[in-house]
Amino acid sequence: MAGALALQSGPLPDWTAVSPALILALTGLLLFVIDSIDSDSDNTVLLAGLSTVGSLFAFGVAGWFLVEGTGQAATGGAISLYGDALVVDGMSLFFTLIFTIVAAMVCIASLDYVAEQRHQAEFFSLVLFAATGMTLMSMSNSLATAFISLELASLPSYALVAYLKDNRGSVEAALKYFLIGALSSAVFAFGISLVYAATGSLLLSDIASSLGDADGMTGILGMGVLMLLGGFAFKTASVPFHFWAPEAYEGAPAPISAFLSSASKAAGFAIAFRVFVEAFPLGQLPAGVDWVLAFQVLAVVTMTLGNFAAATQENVKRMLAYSSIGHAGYALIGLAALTAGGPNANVLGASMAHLLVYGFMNTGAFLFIALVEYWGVGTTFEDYNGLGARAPMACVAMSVFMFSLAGLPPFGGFFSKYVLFYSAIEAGFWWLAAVGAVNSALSLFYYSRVVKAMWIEDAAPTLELGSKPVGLYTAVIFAAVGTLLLLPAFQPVIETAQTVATALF
Amino acid sequence: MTTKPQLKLGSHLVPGLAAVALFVVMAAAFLTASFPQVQGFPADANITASIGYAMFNLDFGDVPSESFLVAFIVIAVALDVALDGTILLARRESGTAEGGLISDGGRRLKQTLTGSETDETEGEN
Amino acid sequence: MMIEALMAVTFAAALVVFVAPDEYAGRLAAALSLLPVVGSLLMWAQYDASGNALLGGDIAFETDFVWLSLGNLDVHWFVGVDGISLPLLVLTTILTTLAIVSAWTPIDVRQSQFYGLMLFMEANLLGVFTALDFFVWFVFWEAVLVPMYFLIGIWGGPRRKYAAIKFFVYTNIASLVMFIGFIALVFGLGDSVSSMRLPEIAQALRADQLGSFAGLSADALKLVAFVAMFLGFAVKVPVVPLHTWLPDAHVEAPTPASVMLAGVLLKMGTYALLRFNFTMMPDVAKALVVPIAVIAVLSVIYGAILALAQQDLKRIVAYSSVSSMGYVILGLVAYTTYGVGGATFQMIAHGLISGLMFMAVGVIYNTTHTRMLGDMSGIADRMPVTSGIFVAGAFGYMGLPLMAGFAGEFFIFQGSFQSTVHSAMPLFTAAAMFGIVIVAGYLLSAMQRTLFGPFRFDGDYEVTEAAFHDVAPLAVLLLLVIVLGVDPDIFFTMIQQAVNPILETGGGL
Amino acid sequence: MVPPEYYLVLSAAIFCIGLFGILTRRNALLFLMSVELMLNAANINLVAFSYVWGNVTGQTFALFTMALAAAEVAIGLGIIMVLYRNFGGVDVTDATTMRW
Amino acid sequence: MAGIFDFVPAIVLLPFVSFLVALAVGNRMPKGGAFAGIVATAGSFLLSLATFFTVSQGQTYNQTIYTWAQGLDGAVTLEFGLLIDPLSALMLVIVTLIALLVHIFSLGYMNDEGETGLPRYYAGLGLFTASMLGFVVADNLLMAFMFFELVGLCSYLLIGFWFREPGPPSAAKKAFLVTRFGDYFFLVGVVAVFATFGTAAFAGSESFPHLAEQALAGETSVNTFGFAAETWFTIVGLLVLGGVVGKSAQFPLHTWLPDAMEGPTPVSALIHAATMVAAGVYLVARMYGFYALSPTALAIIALIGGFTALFAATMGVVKREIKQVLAYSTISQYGYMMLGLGGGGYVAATFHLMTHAFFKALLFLGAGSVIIAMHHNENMWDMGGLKEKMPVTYYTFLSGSLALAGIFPFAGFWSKDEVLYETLIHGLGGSPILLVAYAMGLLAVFFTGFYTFRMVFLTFHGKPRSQTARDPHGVRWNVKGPLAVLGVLAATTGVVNMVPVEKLLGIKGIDFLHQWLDMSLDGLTAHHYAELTPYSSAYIGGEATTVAIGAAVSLGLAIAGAGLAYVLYNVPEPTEHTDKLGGIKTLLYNNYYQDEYQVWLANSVVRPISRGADKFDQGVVDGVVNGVSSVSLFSGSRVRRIQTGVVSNYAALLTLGLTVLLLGFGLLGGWFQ
Repeated sequence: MAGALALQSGPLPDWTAVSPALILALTGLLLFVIDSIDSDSDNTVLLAGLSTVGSLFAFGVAGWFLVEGTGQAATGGAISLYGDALVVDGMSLFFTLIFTIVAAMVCIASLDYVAEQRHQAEFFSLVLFAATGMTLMSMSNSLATAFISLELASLPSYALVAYLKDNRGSVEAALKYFLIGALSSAVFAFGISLVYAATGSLLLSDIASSLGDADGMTGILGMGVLMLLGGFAFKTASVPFHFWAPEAYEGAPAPISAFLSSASKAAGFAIAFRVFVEAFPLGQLPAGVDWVLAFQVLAVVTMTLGNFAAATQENVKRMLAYSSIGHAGYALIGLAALTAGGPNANVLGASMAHLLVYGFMNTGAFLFIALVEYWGVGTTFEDYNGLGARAPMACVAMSVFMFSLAGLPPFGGFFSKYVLFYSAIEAGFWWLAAVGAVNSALSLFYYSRVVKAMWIEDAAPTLELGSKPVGLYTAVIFAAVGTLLLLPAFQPVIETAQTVATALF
Repeated sequence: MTTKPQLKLGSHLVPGLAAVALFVVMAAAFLTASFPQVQGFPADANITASIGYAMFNLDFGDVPSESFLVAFIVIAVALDVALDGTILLARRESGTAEGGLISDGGRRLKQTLTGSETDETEGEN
Repeated sequence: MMIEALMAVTFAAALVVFVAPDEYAGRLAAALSLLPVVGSLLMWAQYDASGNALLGGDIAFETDFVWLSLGNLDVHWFVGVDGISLPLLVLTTILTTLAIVSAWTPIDVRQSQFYGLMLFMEANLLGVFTALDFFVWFVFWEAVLVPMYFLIGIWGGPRRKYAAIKFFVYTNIASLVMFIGFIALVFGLGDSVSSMRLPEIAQALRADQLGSFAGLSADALKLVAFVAMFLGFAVKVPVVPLHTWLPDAHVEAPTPASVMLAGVLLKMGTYALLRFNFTMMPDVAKALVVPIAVIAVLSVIYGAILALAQQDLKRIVAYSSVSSMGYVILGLVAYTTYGVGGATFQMIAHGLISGLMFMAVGVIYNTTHTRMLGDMSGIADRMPVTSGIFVAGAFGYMGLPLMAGFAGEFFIFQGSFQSTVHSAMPLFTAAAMFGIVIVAGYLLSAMQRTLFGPFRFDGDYEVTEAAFHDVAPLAVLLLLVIVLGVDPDIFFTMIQQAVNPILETGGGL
Repeated sequence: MVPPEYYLVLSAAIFCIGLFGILTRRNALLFLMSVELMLNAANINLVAFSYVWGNVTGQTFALFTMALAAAEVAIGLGIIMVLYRNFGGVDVTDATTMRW
Repeated sequence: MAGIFDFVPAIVLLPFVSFLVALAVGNRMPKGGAFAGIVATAGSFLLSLATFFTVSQGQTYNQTIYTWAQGLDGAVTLEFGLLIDPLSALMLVIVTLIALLVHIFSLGYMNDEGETGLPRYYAGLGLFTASMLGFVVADNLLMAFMFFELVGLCSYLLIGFWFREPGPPSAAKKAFLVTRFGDYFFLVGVVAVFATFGTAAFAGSESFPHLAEQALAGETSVNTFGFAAETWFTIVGLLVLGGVVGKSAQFPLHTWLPDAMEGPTPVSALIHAATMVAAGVYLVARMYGFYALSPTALAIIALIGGFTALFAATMGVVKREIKQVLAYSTISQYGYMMLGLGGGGYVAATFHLMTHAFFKALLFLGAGSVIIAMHHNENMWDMGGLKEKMPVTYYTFLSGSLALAGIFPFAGFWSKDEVLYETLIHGLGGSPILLVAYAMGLLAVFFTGFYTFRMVFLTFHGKPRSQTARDPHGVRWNVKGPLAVLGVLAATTGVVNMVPVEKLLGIKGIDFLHQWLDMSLDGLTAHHYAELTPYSSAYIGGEATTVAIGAAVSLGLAIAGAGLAYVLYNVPEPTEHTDKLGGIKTLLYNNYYQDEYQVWLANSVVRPISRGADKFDQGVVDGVVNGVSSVSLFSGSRVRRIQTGVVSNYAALLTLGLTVLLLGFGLLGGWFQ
């Protein structure tokens, strides 16, 4: 206890390292309070502004920490807190950046989206609590914390998906999301119990150190590991735990889809990275617990299924949902291409960098959908016909997202995907990269359909757009600029990602 | 012909076979495992107290445990959130619109958002 | 910094035109596009380097600094030109300006977007031909596709959407295959290269520093990479049987886009083949000479036979492009000064001539709104100047001496006939040369049916001579074709200087 | 103490019974209950192996699992309620407007 | 003597300038640019004459004047140069003279007839003349090829001059296409020459004929692509010959020439009689040193020549249009030249080339005059009795006809006789193939005499058979002038090479052409060629006897043919006697169905192949492409069916997936042991 509260070398006490999470949680509570005082508050600007500011503040603090070297090798390594239950290191800060910036974009975009809805304060507070949960996930250093923070991230998400209570799509989405989520969390919990059974510990480091004693219980351990993997697969929407994703993303309010498909997915990866790398380090594993192979299988199946299913969708939002599954497959390469003694930090860092870029481009894409929903245009490709002529700015942004998601060069998505495949090849898994590349090629087809619809097809004569909502526009343009800037500015991103990943090994 | 009690089987049970299969796999793994020496608890240990101490990251318990302080706080928040979310969902609005609305790409939302004042109130009815 | 300035000016011009009002966009774009023309001509005038940029020769207008470090491989911003890329640069700038002028008449909606995209494409094309770092090159290479996709998709013909997406996906998949092949090579080189700079990679490959990778021995890796890259580039060229996107794209594309597509974009494929496959891995190329030569001959003959069957003027020219680019492949695989140099020269020549032909077809189409052979005849009666230039261009396409096409083709024939890479090269050459007969067959038939004979036109449009600004680009192109045909040394000397180091044998015949 | 594998098999059985329920029943509430069953299967392991390993980590965590189960049920009930309002029932297979 | 040879380029450039002038400002010039052309060709003619006289002083000129493509690092350099030797000097004079006359004649034929598009016409003539002259002075094979092709272009433009009618464009296309087919082989030959010798120069110690000679003698080695040197040289020679066969309208690529009569008649005179078609023969003469090395090539040339001579002459017998007769006679006469070249009669062939240029130009222009008179009706059966109405035309035409038929002492007699004579003696000297060719050539003489005079009698004699023939349109000085000049030449040019007279009467030194052609550069002289050819001579009872017999036989046959024509057609009301030939006439009239089979090849073989290829391309090649995308999309649409929308199914699949995963890894990891 005393140690936990002692000052680190810096001027701030150790516990301040979790301040991004604290800021998010406090903002959420503040909104809670506002809700309690005025339960029907519809001062959207205040609510959205507050939550955006809170997210950005957390983003700023996390960024500052990252730059200053908090929890990184430069200032004495990872900061463990509260009996090692939490750990703040470069990776958690890096992921916090993703969660908070996505949260900020979602909040500012929701300014317009929920403007006429009830219970706005709850909406925003739930978003912030979910973000808090994600941040904690990235900091979890024990399976207990991991499980609980995962639930903290999930529970508000279920409610948020169902936010449009009298919209059948929203409700159906929430139902499926929740049911699969509950099932997955049960599997996850069972996995934890099995790991505990095999190692007698929930702390990641302790699990790692007692792996050697688990000789006779390889089966139990392996089963536990695979079930943990199942829990994470649910969060990252990876096969076979992905079934909720298409419906949840399609049915949910678009900003929430953006939030779930970008931030929540990244959170799943954050916790997966840490748990597998820390608790089940390669080289110390007993034979028969080959989780890398499992991730390879999952990565290949996930990206293939996601891309193939996306290719034939008629509904843009659903297409994006499947593409999101496909991207989960790419990101899984970060775990699938690990080897004992290989260039693991590069692989993992590449995956992290991809998730960051993905955070921008995918959030942007879903927020564009939100914009279109706001206009009431419809959701199919045909409905998008001729949008480019009516809303050129937003459509340019959307084109940027699409091409970037497809991995075309002038955008951030190209670099991140390239570096990801590159590092996979570097690690010797050229075939993973090849599968990824083939899928990328296929993905170009359906992404370009959106672009085609917007720019090339002629608009229906009745197509009319309403006003240009400030919040949504701000968020979309911001995401587009981010996607673009991540091309020239990719160097610091990948450098940071790979440096912080190094600390894990 | 004698009548026997019959198990009502139907196609709806088929998916359950997956669960059965899973059980077989699990049992096969569990039954072939070998286990370490059971350590057990000291006879005089106060388990409940130990659990309590563990929750607050206090090192006073008879039986060692990992710290659950963070988990404790986080679960508090989580319960809060669950409550909040449930209330959000369960609260019956003053008369929900008749019939459900299909996911329509926001057409309805548009009406809600861009409609006039009267439309707006009606939309909530 | 000349190249950066050139690209920056072009990008800036694109942006300016994007926001210009539609009614001035065409004029403005043409005026602004003169800047890169002047710039590239200035570069040509000042050019005093020699040798191949990839093989240790001088690099003119060079810039090189680290952009990104990835693992052990740095990405450099590395641009420069040599005797191979400079002519293509000049071709690009000139053709873009002319294509923009030729767009004044047919493009009547969303002009500012159209011209903006044209300039944006030009900027990226400049990047393709100047980039000497693989990564930078690839970025530009892919970026070229995007504006072309829109140009076809928005301003194209009735089936433009199908054509655009086919073009886009087909060529992108090809890029991907090529990309994988190249990256595999880079990995195979391992520590012997420290960056993605093409000269470094080319020299390491030629110095036999390739190691094994992904379970493939160095030789096998080289072969696989060569084939992958060849296929990738072959789609762009295109060679039979990977050509089917081209007729669709051409037929649907608006005239100026066709001009750029045939004139410059196809050359990206052969340029890349030369730069990558044939410069970096001459041993594999020579080992694969028979299949490559067969493909080349097949492209020439098969493409020409297909052109013979077409009823649409633009399709005829499109297929004849397939045919003409087959010569280039044949020249490349010959590994003689005249073969490879001629192939490079032919890129320029065909760029100009096919541009001319597409423009001429476009001018007729602007007036008649049809391109079908059966829909008209005796157009020369009403459009004498256009028809005259059309005839001249067609003869240029047929390889009439003292026009650029003959120079390119003859160089290639000569180079490949005496090539020693395989004893059957003379036979392949002779077979490919038969293309000059078929090309005459379909172009003459097409002209006979459309331009000559009694005037007949069933459409509702009045057929009159085209406006001056429609004909002017044709005339300029024709002039360039003749100038290059009379004095090929304008480019051929610098091309040879750049090409000879590739040949290892020190030139030879 | 009974051998640990007995607990394991028991928990596996409960887990699979819960799963069986999920797979075969269409009522959302039964679905929820089945999930509870599965979570409790985990708790059996945790408590049992807490004793095996001689620490209370498992036992403590089991408490948290229960709490979380409660939170999950709370949210779940909320969702089932809106499901009922929108689809007029609690059959999970009714809500199939989105697919493929 | 920095003098005249420096002006040789001007011979070529002057007509080229006239092309540019006519094209650019022809519309604003009187007579549509005709004067520019006349002035230019006159200038060229004068310069050619000056050159001719300079050459006659024993000077020759072989100089590179322009580097077209500079080869670096040992690569061959491609250049343009001038080779002025007696052969080319002679040819320059012929071409410029005829070009000049045709320009003048055109004033009457085109301007006076009120044609439109005259600037285009004169531009075409100018470019044509320039191209032909460039070809003539070329010092290497590549340059020759390039101008050869330009000549082809001009023939296309000029034949298709009346593009508003359906016929001329089609004929123009055919002309270009058929000659292109020949040129394909020529181009392969050019490339092969470069690849073999590293040079394509005609003259000098580094020229390819010289190198070939040395290679055969074993004095140097060249790349013969794995063949024996002689075989390879034969192959190369035959490849180049492809171009010759095409341009000189030899069997089987002769079909374009009769069609080409669709062009204006002066163009026919210029292109098809005197110059362009002569290009092929000239080319063989130009590189005769190379052909002479290959007996096979020579034999093939002779056979082609002899066969074409006979073959075309038979077709000329039945034609109705005056220009058609002339067209077939042209083909036939070029057959003689080929026969001469193949038979070792280099001088004889050149001689015939020259005389034919004059008399055939004369005949075409005469026919043009008739056509003007007949208001552009070309059918001889509508003519008759024009002798009285247009005496100048008649007598000059008669002069040309006598020359064509080879009647003593007109020019054609001398040259044709020498061709046949050379072939005969070389055939007797141990080359039986030549005797076959000779026999065909000899037989053709009879047909020539017949069709020539059939034409003359039908056109000019008898009674007018139509209204226009009774009241023909008059022609002016610009038509008569050229006719007169050519009429004189056709009658008299034989004197330049009266070998039979020399042989029979023993007068030495009147074989001027032999002497002239011997004045050339080393290795290009007639003597040298004679040494190179594989032939030896044998005689029937002595040289003089052979000369006499040969001359007598051919003259006799010619007169017999002419006589038959006289009997049959020199009547007031001639009837078509060739109808008695029945099926043979049909065959002849349809040109032995040569056109048909070529059209059949184009329409029934090539077209269906191309259509089939197109179907294949659309269906199979593109089908595969589209198929791949369809299959991908189809599998995509299948894959997404997993997502049934029913959450229970999801749970089941999830469980199944997990179970499979566990089972698989359990088996792999040995959990169950």
